[in-house]
Amino acid sequence: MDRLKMLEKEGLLKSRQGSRAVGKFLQNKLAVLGLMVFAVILLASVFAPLITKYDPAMIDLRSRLSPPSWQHLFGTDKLGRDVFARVLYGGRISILVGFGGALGAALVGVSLGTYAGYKGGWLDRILLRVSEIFMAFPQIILVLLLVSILGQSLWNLLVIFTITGWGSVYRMTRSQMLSIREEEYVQALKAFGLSDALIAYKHMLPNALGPIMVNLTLSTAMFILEETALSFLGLGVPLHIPTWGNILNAAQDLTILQEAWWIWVPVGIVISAFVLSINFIGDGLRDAVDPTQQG
Amino acid sequence: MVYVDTILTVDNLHINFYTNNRCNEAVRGVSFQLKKGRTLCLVGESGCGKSVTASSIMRLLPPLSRIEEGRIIYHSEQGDIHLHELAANGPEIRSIRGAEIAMIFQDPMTALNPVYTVGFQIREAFLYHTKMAKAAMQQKAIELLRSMRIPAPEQRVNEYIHQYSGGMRQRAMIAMAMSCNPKILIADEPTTALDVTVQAQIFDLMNDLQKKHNAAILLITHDMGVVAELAHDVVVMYMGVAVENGPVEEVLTKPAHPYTSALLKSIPVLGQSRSKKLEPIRGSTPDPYNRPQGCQFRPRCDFATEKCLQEPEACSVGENHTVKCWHWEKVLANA
Amino acid sequence: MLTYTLRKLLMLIPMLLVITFLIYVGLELTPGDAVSYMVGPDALANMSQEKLNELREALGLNDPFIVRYLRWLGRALRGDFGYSLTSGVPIKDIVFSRLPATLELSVAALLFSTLLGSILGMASALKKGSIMDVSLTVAGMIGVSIPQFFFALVSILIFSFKLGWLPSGGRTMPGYTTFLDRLPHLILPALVLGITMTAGVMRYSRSSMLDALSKDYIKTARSKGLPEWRVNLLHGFRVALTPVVVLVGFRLPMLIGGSVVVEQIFQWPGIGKEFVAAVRGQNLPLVMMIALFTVTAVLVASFLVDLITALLDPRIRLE
Amino acid sequence: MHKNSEVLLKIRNAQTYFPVQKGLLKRTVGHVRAVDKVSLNVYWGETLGLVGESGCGKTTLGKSILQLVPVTGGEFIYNFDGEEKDLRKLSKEEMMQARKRLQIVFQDPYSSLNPSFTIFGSLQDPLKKFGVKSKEERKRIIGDLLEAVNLHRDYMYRYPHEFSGGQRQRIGIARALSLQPELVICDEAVSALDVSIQAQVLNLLLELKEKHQLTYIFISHDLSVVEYMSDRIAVMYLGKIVELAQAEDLFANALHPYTQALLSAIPVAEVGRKRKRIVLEGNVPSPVNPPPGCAFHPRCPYAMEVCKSRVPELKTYVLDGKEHQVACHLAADKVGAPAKSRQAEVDSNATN
Repeated sequence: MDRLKMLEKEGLLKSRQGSRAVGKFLQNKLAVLGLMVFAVILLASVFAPLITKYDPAMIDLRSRLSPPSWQHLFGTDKLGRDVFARVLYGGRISILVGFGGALGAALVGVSLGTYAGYKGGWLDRILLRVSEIFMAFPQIILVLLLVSILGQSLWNLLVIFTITGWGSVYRMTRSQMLSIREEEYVQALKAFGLSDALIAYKHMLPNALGPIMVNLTLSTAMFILEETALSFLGLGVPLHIPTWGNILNAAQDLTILQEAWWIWVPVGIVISAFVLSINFIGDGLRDAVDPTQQG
Repeated sequence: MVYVDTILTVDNLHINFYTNNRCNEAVRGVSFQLKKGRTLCLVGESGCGKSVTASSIMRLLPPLSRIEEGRIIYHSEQGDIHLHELAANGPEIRSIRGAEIAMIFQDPMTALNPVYTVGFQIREAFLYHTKMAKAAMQQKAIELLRSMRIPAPEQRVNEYIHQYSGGMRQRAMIAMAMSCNPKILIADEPTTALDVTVQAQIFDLMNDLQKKHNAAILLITHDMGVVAELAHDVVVMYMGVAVENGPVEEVLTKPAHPYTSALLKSIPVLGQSRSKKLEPIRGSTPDPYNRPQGCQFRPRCDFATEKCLQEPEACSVGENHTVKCWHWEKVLANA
Repeated sequence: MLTYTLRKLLMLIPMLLVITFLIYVGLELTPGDAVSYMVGPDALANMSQEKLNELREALGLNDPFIVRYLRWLGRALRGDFGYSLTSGVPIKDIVFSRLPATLELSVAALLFSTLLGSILGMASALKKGSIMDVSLTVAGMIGVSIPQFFFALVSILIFSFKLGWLPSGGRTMPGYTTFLDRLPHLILPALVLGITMTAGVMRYSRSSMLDALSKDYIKTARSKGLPEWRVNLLHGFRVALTPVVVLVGFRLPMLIGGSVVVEQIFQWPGIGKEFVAAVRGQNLPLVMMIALFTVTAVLVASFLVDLITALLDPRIRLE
Repeated sequence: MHKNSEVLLKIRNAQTYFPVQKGLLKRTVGHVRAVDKVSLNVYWGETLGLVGESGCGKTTLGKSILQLVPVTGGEFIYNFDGEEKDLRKLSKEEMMQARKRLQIVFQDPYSSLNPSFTIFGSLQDPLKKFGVKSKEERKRIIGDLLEAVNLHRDYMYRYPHEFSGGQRQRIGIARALSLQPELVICDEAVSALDVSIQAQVLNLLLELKEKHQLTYIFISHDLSVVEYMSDRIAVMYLGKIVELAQAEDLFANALHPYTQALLSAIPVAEVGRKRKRIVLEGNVPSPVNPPPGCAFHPRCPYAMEVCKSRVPELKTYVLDGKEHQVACHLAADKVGAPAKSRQAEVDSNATN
C-alpha cells in the first residue's frame, strides 16, 4: 500500500494507456503462463512435420516398445511407432475436434440465443425447453448414444459435439441478452423503430461477447477432455487416426499400463497441460471482461 | 475546544483507498464534532467521501483502505475512546458497535439478510450486548417493531425482509439499530431509496427517537432539503474535503464557501423555482485519480485566483462556523 | 412451498414424456426387427415365419406409430423394458442388478466432493489472497483439467501396482460380505470420480462465498458488533450455500457421465460399464434404455435439489 | 403549423395492464394496473409535468405513448400536422414514420449508451434508417447535434466510458433530437445526476425547447424539478391522474389530499420554512389489487364513506379563472361545483 501511495504522489500511475481488459489479463500471471503453454503445444502440433522426422503411422516392428531415448523422445509403442510424433500429430486432431465442437456449439447457441433472448415469446420458450432436454442427459451418455446411432468418424464427432453443446451456450447467451434487454439504449433503439434483428445482432450482441468468449475457451477444454475420454474407450475418432485419446487407448492393456509407462504418461501430461492452459486463459478472460470487477 | 456535550470528535481525518493498483485519497481532511441530542448532516455529491467518513467511525471500511491520518474520538461515559487506534474487528470496537454507536444503511433490502427473519436479526443485536433470555429478546424485538409503528408486530417479527414493504423495511432496520439504545446513530442516506411520503414517515420516526433517547444523529445525505429540515449542524463535503462546517441556519443562509453557495443556487426550490432561473455549476466533478492542485473546487469556481493553487486552511467565519477557502470574505460579500 | 413443489413436478412430467418419445423414435429408427427385443430369445429361436408374422400382429407392431409408442410407454411404466439383443436377458434385470454398484459409487463421490469442495472453497474465500487460497485455486484448476481416466490410470499405477495398497479394480472378492470388506475397492474409483466435482464445487463455493461477503448485510452484521465467526458463518456461509446446492444439482449429470469412464477403468460392475459394453456391441435397445434411465435419474435428482434450494431460501419457499 | 393552444396529443382512457402470473400453472390471476384509464391532453409547445411516487405508472404512461410497452386499451390520438390519428391503429410503416416525431430521454446515463460503440456508431443507425444515406452527411448531423448540447463535435469518435454522467445525459438528449421530433418524453431525465450537474441539464432542456419548438412530457418523482420545468403538472397515484393544473396553481392551491401530502413531505432547502408536515400513514397499495373506490382512501385523512365505494372522476373546476382538474369527492365542497364534466371538456376539445 505504501508503495502505491508513493507512486501516486509522484504521479507515476496517472498515464496508464491501453485497454483495461487487456491490461488486466496481462497482469494475471497464470493466464499469461497459460497462453504461453497453449501457444507452444498448438504450434508444435501445427508444425509437427518440422519438429519430428517420424511418420506417426510408420510401423517399425524391429523397435517395438523401446523406452525413451534420443532416437525416440517418448519411446515407441507396441507397433514400433514413434510416440512423440504420434503426440504431435494427435494434437492436430484433438485440438481440431475440441475447438471445432466448441465453435459449432457456439455458432448455433449464440445465433439462436441472441434473437430468442431479445424477442422472448414462444420461440424462446420452445428453445428453452429443448435445451433443457439436451442438458438433462449426462453429456457423455448423450454423446455415446449419438455415436452408436451415427457411427464413429471425425465429422460425426464434430456434429455430435455441436448437438450436445449448443444448449448451454444458448442458455448463457439468452441470459446475457435478457439483462442487456433492460438497458436503456436498447429501449432508445426501439423508440426509433429499428428492426429486431439489427438491434439484437448489431447493437446488443457485442456487449454479450465477453462471456461468450470465456465460454468458448472453457468448452474447448471440455470437448478436448471429452474426445480423449471417448477415444480412450475406443468409441471416439477411429483408432487408426492418431489422437491424444487414441494414443492413451493403449493403456487399457494392463501390461502396457504397468510396464510401458512412456506410451501413456507423456501424452496424458500434454493433454492435462493443454487443457489447464486453456482453463487459465479462460479464467483470466473472465476476470478481465467481468464488468463487476472493474472500478 | 471540547464541549461537555460533545460525544464524538473527528479531527483532520484522512482515508486512502488502494484498489485497482491505484491510490485514491477518498477523505482528505474532515473535522467535526457531534453533540448529544443534535443532528449533524454530512452533505455532498456522490463520491465526495461522506459515506466513507461515516463507515470509518464504526471501523467498517472495506479491505484495501485505511485511515492514514487524524483522530476519531468517542467521548463515552467511561472516558475517551480513540476509535481510530482500535483493531478493525477486535473486541473493543465490537463492544461499541451496535451498543454505543449504531448504523442504518441506504437500502434495507440489501442491508438485511434475506435468509433470516427480521426477528432473528434484531435478536442478534442483543446477543452480544445484553444478557437476556431468548424469549425476552423476542419480546423486546416485538416491542421495538411496535414502537416503529409496524402493524401486527407479533406476526411481522417472524417474517422475512422481502415480505415487508419499502418503508417498513427501513423501519425494521431502524428498530435493529435502536435495539440497544445507542448514543450515536449513523444514518447513511436512510431515505434515498424511498418515496417522499415514506421519507417523511422515517424522518418523523427519527425525530421522535432523538427526543426520547437524546441520541446524537449523524445523517449522511446529498439532499439540501433534508439538511434544511433535519440538521442542527452541517458539514459540506467536496472531493473528500470538508469545505464548510457550521450551524445549519448560518451555512444555508450565509454560505461562505463558493461551492456551498453555488450548490444552493443550482437546486430548484419548491414553490418559487418558476420565478428563479437556476444557475448551474460549470464543469463536472473531477476524476478522483486526476485531482486539481490546491483547492479541489478551483477549476469550477468563480472566485479562483493564483492563491487557490495552495490548499486553503480552515478559517473561522463565526462562532462554530469554519470554511476552507482563501476568498470566503468575497463570497460572503457577493451573496 | 406446496405450489412450488407441484409446479416443479408438473414440469418434470412433460419433460419425461418428450424424452421417452425421443428415445422411442430412436428405437424405431434402429436397424433390426423390433420383435427381437420384445420377445425372449428362446421363444424367438423356435418360431416359424408365419408365427412371427402373427406375433407381429398380436404385438401390434403394425399399428400406427403413436399407438405403438403409448403401448411401449405403458409397458415401460410396468417395468418391462424388453430384452438385451446380445445376451437375451431382460433389460430390467440388467439394470437392476447393476444399479446398486453405480449408486454406491456415485453417492460416495457426491458426498465427499460436495463436503470437501464447499468447505475448502469457503475457507479459501475467507483467506482471499493468502498462499492457501492461491494454491487451492491452482489445485482446483488442475483438478478440472486432468482427464479423469488419466487420473485413474496414474492412481492405479501408483496405489495398486507400485505400492500395492488398494485393489486395481472390481467391486468385491469372494468371501467379502460386509461393506467394510468392500470399502478398499470403493476408495480409488470414488476418489477419481469425485475429484473433478470437488474442484468444481470448490471453485464455485469460493466465488459464491466472496459474493456473499461483499453484500451489504455483512456490513450490517458487523455494525451490530457480532464476532467475525458469526458474521462469516451465519451471514456469509449460510447465504453462499444456496448457489452451491444449485451447482451440485447442475453438475449431477457430469458425475453420472463420469461414472461411465471410471467404471470401465476400474472394472466396476455398474450401469456405466454395461453402457460402454452395449455401445461397443451395438446393442441399441440397451443403450437407449440406459440413457433413459440416467436421464430420469438426473431429472429426479434435480427435482430434489430444487426442493432443497427452496428449503434453504425463504424467497423461493414463500413465493 | 401548430398554434400554442392546439392539442398535440390526446390520450383517452389509456390502459396498460401487465399480467400477474401465479400458482401451479402460472395462470394469469390478475393485472398490475400500471396505467388505469388515464385521459389527458398535451398541448403543442407546452411542458407537461408528470409526477408521482415509484410504481404510480408515470414511466409506463410515457412508454405507452411511444408504444414501447404493449398497451391494453384506450386511444392515443396524435396530431400529424392537422391530421389526427390514433397511434395504436397505425400501420407498421405509418408507426415507423410517426416515431420520428416522438422521442424519449432516459434516466440512467450509464445504461442509455451502448458501451461497445462510439457515439457516432450509436447514433448513426436511426439516421440511416430514416434516409440519410451518405456517411459524411450523418457525421455532419451528429456533429451538429453534439454542438447543440454543448459538446465538442469530435466527441462523436469517443466511447461512452470516456464521458461523465452529465455529458452522457447530454448525448442522450442529442440522440433524442436527431430526427427533429415534436414531442420529447423526458423520463426521469435528471434523477440519476448529481445536484450540481442537474441544473446544467435542466437549463439545456429549456434552451433546446425554445430553439427547436419542442413539446415535453417531463416525468419525475422530484416535485421541485417538475415545478421548475413544467407549465402544467399532472399528479399520478396508483395508475390514475388525481390532479392536473397549471404549475403555480398546483402549488398554491393543491386540492387533492394526496397532492397536499406530497407537497408537504418534500424537504425544502430553505431554513426557517419548517412547515407543518402531513405524514401519511402506510404505504402505496399494490396496483394489482387497488382499494375499491378512491384508491387513496386508506391513507387519506379526510376519507368519507363515499370514498370507499365510488371511484372519484377527474373533474374540471375553475379557480380564479383557471382550469384545475381533480379527482376527489371532497373537491366540490372546497371549490364549488365543477365547471363542466370531464367528458364535456374532452368533447369540446375534439370539436374545435
